[in-house]
Amino acid sequence: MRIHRRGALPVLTLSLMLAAAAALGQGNAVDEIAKYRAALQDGNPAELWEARGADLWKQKRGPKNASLEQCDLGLGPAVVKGAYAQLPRYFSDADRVMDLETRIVWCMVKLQGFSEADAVKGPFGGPDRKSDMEAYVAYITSESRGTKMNVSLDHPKEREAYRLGEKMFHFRGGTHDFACATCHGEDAKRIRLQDLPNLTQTAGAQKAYTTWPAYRVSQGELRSFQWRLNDCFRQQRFPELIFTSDASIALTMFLARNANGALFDAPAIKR
Amino acid sequence: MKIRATVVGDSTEVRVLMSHEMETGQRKDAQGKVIPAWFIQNVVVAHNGKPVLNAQWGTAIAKNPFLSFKFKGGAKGDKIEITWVDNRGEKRTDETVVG
Amino acid sequence: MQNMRRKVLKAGGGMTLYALLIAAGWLKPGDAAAQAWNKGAFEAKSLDEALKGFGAASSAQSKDIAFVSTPDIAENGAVVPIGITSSIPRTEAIAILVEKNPNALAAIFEIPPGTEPAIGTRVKMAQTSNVYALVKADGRYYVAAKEIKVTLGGCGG
Amino acid sequence: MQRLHIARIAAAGATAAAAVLATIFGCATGPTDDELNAKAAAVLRASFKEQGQAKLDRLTQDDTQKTCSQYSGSAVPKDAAERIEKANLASIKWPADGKYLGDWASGERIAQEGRGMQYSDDPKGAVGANCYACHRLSPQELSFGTIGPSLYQFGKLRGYTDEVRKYAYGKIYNAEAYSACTNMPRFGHSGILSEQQIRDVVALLMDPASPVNK
Repeated sequence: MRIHRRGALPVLTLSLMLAAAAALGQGNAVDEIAKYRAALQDGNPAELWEARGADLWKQKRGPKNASLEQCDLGLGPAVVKGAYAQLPRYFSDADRVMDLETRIVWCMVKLQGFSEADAVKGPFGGPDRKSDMEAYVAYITSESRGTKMNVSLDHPKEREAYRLGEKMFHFRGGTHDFACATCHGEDAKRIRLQDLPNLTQTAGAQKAYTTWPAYRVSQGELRSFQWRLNDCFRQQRFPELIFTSDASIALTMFLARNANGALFDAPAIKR
Repeated sequence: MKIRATVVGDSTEVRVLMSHEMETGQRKDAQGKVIPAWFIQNVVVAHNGKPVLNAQWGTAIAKNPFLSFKFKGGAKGDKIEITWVDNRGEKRTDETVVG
Repeated sequence: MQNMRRKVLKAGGGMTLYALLIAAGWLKPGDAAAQAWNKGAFEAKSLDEALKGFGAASSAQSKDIAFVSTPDIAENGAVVPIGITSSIPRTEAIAILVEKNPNALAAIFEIPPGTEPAIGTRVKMAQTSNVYALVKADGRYYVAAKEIKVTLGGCGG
Repeated sequence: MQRLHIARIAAAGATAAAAVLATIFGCATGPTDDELNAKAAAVLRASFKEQGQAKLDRLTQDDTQKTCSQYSGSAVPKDAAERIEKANLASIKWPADGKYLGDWASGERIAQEGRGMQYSDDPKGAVGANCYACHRLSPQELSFGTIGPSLYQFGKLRGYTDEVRKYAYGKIYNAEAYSACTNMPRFGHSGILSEQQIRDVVALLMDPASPVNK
């Protein structure tokens, strides 16, 4: 069986769609794909990551043989519930704005004694390796399901991150002159058959941001928001976005804040 | 495994997610080498020790498999035990109680 | 692979489903089948071979088998939800076959008395294909089919 | 909180609005728009690492990219638009033999191909234009995007003239020459497609035998 890998736009698509065209108009195709997505909601393998992450969170690990349970995700030590809905945020102990992954790395260093280099290793899972980070992310984010997005811009560094993130969102570069805004700056656009959320508007940002992380059926992996940004830039023909880099945090701040007011509803399941 | 068993009317609904690669044996890695098949072949679901479903799977079951079905009877607190065996002979059993 | 696909296509397109199923078999019954895996049927390269692997005598199309929560189009062939229910009395087993997969047989579910003849799972589909639900009930065989179209989109990921 | 909420709305709006805000409040609101642009570019540069064929120079903007980033989400001022279009038009390398039409079937393959120039792509592998990601072309292909306009019956509607062929070639070579700050990549200018590949895509649009014109 051929399972298509990322990057390949298979020629197969044409013949398949030719077959589909015979029986269905495009409107029907879109309706049917909506049914497909609905059918997937019934059992989301992201739960497997959530369960693994919850176990890992409590495990004593690292040079200090400590668990991450005392990690302060912004609502105080050991508070996990609802924490993700207020991230990214300014942390005074680090004197900087952090997103979830950056904060987990911080806690792995401070509480468990890992080196920073070890803590950022293997951020994304693949065919032969499971990512502990994605398991942590699945668990922590699942504890904000149903919580209203409430990202603050009270601190000057939070405001700066937001405004830098907005600038980066519109930054055109690479061989193709693409910016995030190229695909995500207008309403009701599609790439191939995929709907593109307009991330500059509240409704689009809310719908998109509250459904990441997600189990991607095309990859059989749970994907974090850091991964989402990383892979968007790959397709933008940019170099590789560094995990937990300042740009990744600023962009996350821009998008998370734009989603304020919506109920967080992830980990989700997507194509 | 992530198992959910709930009483619905006079039946018990069982929904389970399993963590498994379900490699088809048809794919190639980056170096062009065929990735060997690795998949769950048998699944047995037991309710208080009595089999309520017995499945044989091929390579076409999707990665991180999902299974749902219902059986008559069952009550809160009953034990549901699920075992899978894959083509490498690896075996995993998890259990839960009906909620 | 290409060759094999053509062969499958020919078998699927050239013969009626009923003819395909004539002389096609079902898995060997055996109550101690807990760990049995029907190698012949699962490794068969085509639909008719897979059906022969079962060793059934005959089967008939049935309106009493339904696909539920099964979309007409799959956005991604790597995960295609399939739900099958049978209202045929004394249903003993349900099998799922995907005609154009390299190995047509995807799964066999044995249904002991007391278990409802209704299962849900997810299969991989290599391409747009007919999917067959094969039911064994009271020693006889019944079948229903549904075409599921497989699309790919976006940037190819 | 209310005050900050208002500030957020302003920041989330067009870049021009942010610039106005910065002007009104001056230093009180922090960096100016130019300072913010410069800082964003610097932070970006420090936040990426080269991978495969994608080196860090891809983050170095030319005037077109820089200007279009500045006006992204708002209208481009007329003088800036004219400057961009003029410079990009001058950069177009026209085929020496004056022939714009290649093989439409090859053009269809290029239009379908999504790979090329990503760090995950084999640098020696196929490079396509992925036209269907954004445009409707051949009616048989239902999986098309809508970021760009439909190009179905492109030649049939405009006429199979040398002038339209030349326009199609130039537009694919460097779309910024015709429409400043378009979303469309500059396929020839940026070295994504070869001269022959562009001709083949022109044929997909302009050959009367192409499915696009059926």
